[in-house]
Amino acid sequence: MTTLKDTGAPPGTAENSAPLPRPAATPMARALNQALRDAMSADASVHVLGEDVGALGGVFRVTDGLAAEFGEDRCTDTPLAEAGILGTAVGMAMYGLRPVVEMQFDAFAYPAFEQVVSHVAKMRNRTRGALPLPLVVRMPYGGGIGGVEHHSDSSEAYYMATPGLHVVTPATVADAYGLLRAAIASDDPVVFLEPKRLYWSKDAWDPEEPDAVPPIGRAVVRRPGRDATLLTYGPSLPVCMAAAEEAVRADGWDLEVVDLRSLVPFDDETVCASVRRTGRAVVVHESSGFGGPGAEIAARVTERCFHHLAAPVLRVTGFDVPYPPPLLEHHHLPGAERVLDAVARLQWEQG
Amino acid sequence: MTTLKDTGAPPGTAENSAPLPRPAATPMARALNQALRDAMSADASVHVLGEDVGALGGVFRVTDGLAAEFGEDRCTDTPLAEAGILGTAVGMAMYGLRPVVEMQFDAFAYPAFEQVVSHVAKMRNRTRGALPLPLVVRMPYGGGIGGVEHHSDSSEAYYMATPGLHVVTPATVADAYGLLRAAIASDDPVVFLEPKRLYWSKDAWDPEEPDAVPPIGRAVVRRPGRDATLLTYGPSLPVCMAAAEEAVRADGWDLEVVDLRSLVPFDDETVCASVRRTGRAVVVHESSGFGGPGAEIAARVTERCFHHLAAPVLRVTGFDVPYPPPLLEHHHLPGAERVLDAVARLQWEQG
Amino acid sequence: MPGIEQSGTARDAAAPAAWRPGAAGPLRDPAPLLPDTAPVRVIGTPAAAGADPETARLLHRSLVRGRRFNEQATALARQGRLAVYPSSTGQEACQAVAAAVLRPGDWLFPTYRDTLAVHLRGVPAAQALALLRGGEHGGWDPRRWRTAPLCTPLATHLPHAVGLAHAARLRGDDVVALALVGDGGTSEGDFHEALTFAGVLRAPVVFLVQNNQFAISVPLARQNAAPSIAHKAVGYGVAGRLVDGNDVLAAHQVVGDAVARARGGAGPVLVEAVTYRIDPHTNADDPRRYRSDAERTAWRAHDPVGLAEDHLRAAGLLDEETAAAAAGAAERTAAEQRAAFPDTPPPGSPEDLFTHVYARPTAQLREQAAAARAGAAAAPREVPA
Amino acid sequence: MPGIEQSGTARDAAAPAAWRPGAAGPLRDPAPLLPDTAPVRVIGTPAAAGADPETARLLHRSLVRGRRFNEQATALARQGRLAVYPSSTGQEACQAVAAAVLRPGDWLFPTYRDTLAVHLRGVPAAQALALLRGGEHGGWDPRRWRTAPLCTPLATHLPHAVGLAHAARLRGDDVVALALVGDGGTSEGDFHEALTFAGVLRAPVVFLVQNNQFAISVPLARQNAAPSIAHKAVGYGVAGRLVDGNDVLAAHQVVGDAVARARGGAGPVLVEAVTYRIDPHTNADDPRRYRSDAERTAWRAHDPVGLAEDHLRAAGLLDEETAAAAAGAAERTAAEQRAAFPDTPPPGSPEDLFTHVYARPTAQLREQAAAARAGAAAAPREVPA
Ligand SMILES: Cc1ncc(C[n+]2csc(CCOP(=O)(O)OP(=O)(O)O)c2C)c(N)n1
Ligand SMILES: Cc1ncc(C[n+]2csc(CCOP(=O)(O)OP(=O)(O)O)c2C)c(N)n1
Ligand SMILES: [Mg+2]
Ligand SMILES: [Mg+2]
Repeated sequence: MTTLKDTGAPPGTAENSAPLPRPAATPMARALNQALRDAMSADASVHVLGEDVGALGGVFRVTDGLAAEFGEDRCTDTPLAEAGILGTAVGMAMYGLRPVVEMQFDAFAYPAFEQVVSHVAKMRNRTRGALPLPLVVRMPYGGGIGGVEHHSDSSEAYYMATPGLHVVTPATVADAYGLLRAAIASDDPVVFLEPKRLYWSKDAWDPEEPDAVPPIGRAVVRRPGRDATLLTYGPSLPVCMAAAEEAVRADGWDLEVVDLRSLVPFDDETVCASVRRTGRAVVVHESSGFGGPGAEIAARVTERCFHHLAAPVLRVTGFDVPYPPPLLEHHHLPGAERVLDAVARLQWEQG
Repeated sequence: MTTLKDTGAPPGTAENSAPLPRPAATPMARALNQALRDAMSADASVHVLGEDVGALGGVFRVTDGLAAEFGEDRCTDTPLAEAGILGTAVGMAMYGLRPVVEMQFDAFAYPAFEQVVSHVAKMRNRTRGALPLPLVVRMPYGGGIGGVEHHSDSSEAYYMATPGLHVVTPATVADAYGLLRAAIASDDPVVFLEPKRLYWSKDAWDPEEPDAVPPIGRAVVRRPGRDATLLTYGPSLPVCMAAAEEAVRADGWDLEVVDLRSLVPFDDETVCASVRRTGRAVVVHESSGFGGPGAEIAARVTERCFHHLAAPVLRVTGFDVPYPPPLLEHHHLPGAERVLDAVARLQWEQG
Repeated sequence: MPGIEQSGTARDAAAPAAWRPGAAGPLRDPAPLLPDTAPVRVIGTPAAAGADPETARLLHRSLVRGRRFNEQATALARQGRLAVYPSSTGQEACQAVAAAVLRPGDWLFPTYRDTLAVHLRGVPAAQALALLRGGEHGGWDPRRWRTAPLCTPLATHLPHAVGLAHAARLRGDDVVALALVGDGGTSEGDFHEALTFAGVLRAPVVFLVQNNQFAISVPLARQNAAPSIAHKAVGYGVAGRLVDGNDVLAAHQVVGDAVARARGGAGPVLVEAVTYRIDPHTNADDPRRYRSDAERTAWRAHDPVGLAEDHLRAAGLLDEETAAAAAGAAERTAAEQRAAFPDTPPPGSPEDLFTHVYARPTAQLREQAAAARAGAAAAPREVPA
Repeated sequence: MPGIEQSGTARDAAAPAAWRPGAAGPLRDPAPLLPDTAPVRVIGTPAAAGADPETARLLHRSLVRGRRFNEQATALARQGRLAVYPSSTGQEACQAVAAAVLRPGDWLFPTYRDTLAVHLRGVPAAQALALLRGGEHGGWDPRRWRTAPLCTPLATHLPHAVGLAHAARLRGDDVVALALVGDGGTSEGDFHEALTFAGVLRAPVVFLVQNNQFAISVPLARQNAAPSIAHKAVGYGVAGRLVDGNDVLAAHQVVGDAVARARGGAGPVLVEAVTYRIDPHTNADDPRRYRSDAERTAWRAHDPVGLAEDHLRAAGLLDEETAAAAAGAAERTAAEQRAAFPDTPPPGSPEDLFTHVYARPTAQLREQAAAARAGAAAAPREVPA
């Protein structure tokens, strides 16, 4: 709809009382929905399946309208059995379809763990390339939405530790669309982690002309800075951006913020370039710290940038506890304050 | 049987032509068996269950003879369903028993992953201590035994990343016995990882008077050294010991070898004391590197010992690939050569 | 422990006769394991005449209380005084029966939808609804109430029920476990594995499926293609029973018989209770997207509370006193709920995150708890050389 | 695509008539889904007279080849020329039938024990046994042979078969998927979920359970308590069939009918073939620990090869030429196996570890491949400032 962009009349005139022609503010869930719709339109082999993805449009409405538009064979409500869903999708992919599976919450993907580890991650390798599995497993993840037990897990560490998968997570509306399209187009299986608490966050974004985004495997500097690097992704990106603004104001620190976007493959180049430049780094994520994503990130950055570092790479993460109940989750989730506390510990006196 | 230890006659006399009274060389599998037997004798609430643990004695014979000795209610062959096995064990523990579950191979524990993550790890916390789960999940893990697909996984990273579990793995015969007894005695759930390729490795060990071993949560220095620390566990301990011997011989490096024994809880004290002393460290394990156990170990050692380090903590691990077929596994498994190559990269010129 | 011995024996005769080469013996007769061709009903049938008046009155009172409990909890969720409420409106008969058929020493294994059954079993509303308030994951001491925590991951509690029942029998205790599950939950692998174990161990466990026709938006016909969920039982050597789950007398009889059968050592039972979820899946759900008002209206006419009243009235048991007592109990329940969940929840302490992860917090958790108290990063400080 | 449309329709009529309040309609009749009370047999029964002579000859030849294949592979394992061999000796009739009933366009989903079926389907021995040799995880191009890789994690391939059959039908292709599974494997959750999906999707898939009485050491009576494994089918709205799996004519008929039924759109079938594993679980197993020689001897008398010979002899079809042709084919197979697995396996290249993990190796894997070539630590070097 280019009409929205240019009515031909000058802005502010009676003929054009609409606001300045700019993309509307679009929530992330809407962009994900558009990505599925566009992928299904573009390629008849793309099939969506999962619990409640049909008439209901998914509990987060990410598949809203797809069954109506493409029919129930293309967007299919399945029985309630996650290993069955993913295993069926594996069989569909073996036959040449491109299934996109929705897991209702990432904690409810655990019953499918064997399928993920023993088949999804290994089928291409097992068959020496003869049987690639171009499938996407979408999983809402993370907390901050007041969800009761099992509704706020962050399980990316499990998938990162499983060779053969790509693990991707958007933090912006443009990335939600662009990375999901890229995931569906990928000939490798992709675990696509959707930050639940950003589903209704909005960016200016035009569904008719979605911005091109860097491919899977690239990290992006969301805020350039000179003093230290915050390495983060998904739901913690806004936290880090806020922390960076606060850091300038309160302490005069100019923090660089890197959005990893793709945990596997990992963009060593962008990440290490930033850390070498700033000489200090903090990894921030919601997932528990011990054995979590930040462990790998801190370890590999240190391996590659050791003599550039003025201080150890620190981690600000969820604690090493089961995700707490809603009324306590604010204690658990890394906020800007905890990020800045870590930045303050980066041994500035020796810098 | 103290008779073996002291016949009263001087060694070498006719009355005592048996070899010097010393504990016989015992394979690790035998010590594990003894630990189960002794725990079952000591505590009637200890129950063993799993696939083929009865008449067969387990595919590795670790439960050999238990069904005959304690009856099929104490050592029970279950239907072939891992979530069912572990879930049943959870229910037994809820009633006050102390179940010891055998998973036939760690890769066949994946179907039980949801039970592990959503219940085993969380039940105590969920019930504010009212419903502890004193259960042990024994899992043979690791490669090097020529096993075909799915028989050589190293899945400790998944359990390490799951708060609420203890994760323990012996590397010596004495620890196999002592740590398993401790695991069964623990009021917390323990994932007990048994290094398959050490099942038939032998140490001098007396089943009648098993050595006391340090508790769960303590690491042990297996070889003191001054120049660098090798941090390892389970199947890689012998590799590191061999590397250390070779290092003295070939390069004159005196390497300290730390056997972690308990991945959760982690013994920061012992590990950091060693690394601060030597100033250099290499983590060695079979598990894939990316997102693997070594990531956490390297990250936390660096956080705590940064200014003592002359070089980044390096990792020598399995590659980031599905475990290879038997004829190729020697390429994958970290051997002494790769360990020494990493040691050589610890920036000695600057030390 | 006949079940255990049975399997012990079975090892020697490695396979039943029918499987032996050349053997002509028949299979175990499946007929006793198969459900009737229509759900068992009592109310409005000749069988109603035989119903015990006292039981009918008690069950009716539970239904009235239960309906009010659901309404009040839904209101609390709307007001934000509960984080969420998955209502069992329409399913009160199943909830009441689950509580009624158990002895104090038996165990109940509920799902997220079964707070009412938990409350009717005796657990105070403040505890029964604590998880749904959002302040904690549990709410009550499971051993004190012999009631497992609410289970959210579908069907994962079913093997727990089997294991607990098995353990109790090994100990020689007279304990039956009753596990609740939804129609959707029966598709999960854990359902299958639990039923398999129950059958082989002959554990004293009863599985009560509340078939409320939907798993969120997915109707039963999309969930499985079986003639009925109760037909699944035969595949495990378990008895399958089918009952009208809105007919509280029928449900009480069938589930009660099942519990008695399990208690008597005759093995597990799978009961399918046919019912309907009148309310949305939770207060956050929009059922207009997936079902018609007409369907809901039709089921409203087969309401468990209404049916019970029909019965009491027909039997001449619904006098004013009975009605007033039921209404009074219901209002006391609602008042208890309101009192338990005031507008402002008490502030939780960050300590709570760390205290019960392990028997004793690890050194790392003690460090993290200190950081949480200070609102600080948990990042450790390097110990100086 | 009748199945899909059926479920689409079902959404509108949200629940079958029997479930509606007040509805009196009967359930779907379970009888057609239930197996006979004894395994179907042909050889030695009047039905044998109707068997097609050519089919009987071909199946017999496959059995003789199959027996030899198992013996040779076991010998290769003993010699260390295979890493391991899970023999299907005693189960050759099931193996032969699985290969025989499929058209080239159909798909076979084998387990680790089904290399013989894979080979009889046409896959050269060198490829069929490659995984068990230990040089690779696969062996053949699954799309070329329409045969999935051998599956080791039990029952996990069953949903794959459902998904593939479903996909083929969505594409309008005439494809049936035949999935093999053991008696033990039917206890896994994935079995349940696959059957559930198959029933709801009405996918053209046949599940063939080779009930060989044991899951390693665990006898069937410890595995489940059902009257038969075939009785599980009714719980999924799937047809259950029970057949003597050592009677190659009976198995051919029952499995062939099942495939025809699935192909015709009448829905999935679960066939239980009753058989016996004569050899140890694998060459590394010690069956004396869990079963008696007497039992094995009894089953030896009901051997599939022997039974087929009985039939051919009785039907006057076992002339010298037939016997010689079968023996000759068997020896050619064994020779192919020996040639495929010489004493010294070709050295594998470390490259092999990295090439097929992803469509294109990541930067990290390229780095690691280089390290592996050099026998070096994969530890990265820091790029100087
Ligand atoms: C393993 C798992 N998968 C998915 C969910 C999400 N979920 C919660 S309730 C529900 C529907 C359950 O339906 P049913 O079993 O019929 O019970 P009902 O809600 O109707 O009482 C789903 C899909 C879950 N809780 N657990
Ligand atoms: C998920 C899983 N658990 C355990 C195993 C280990 N295991 C391999 S074969 C086997 C027995 C299988 O028995 P059955 O299904 O009857 O097949 P059979 O070997 O008799 O052909 C077991 C337990 C496995 N391969 N996969
Ligand atoms: Mg339901
Ligand atoms: Mg078997």
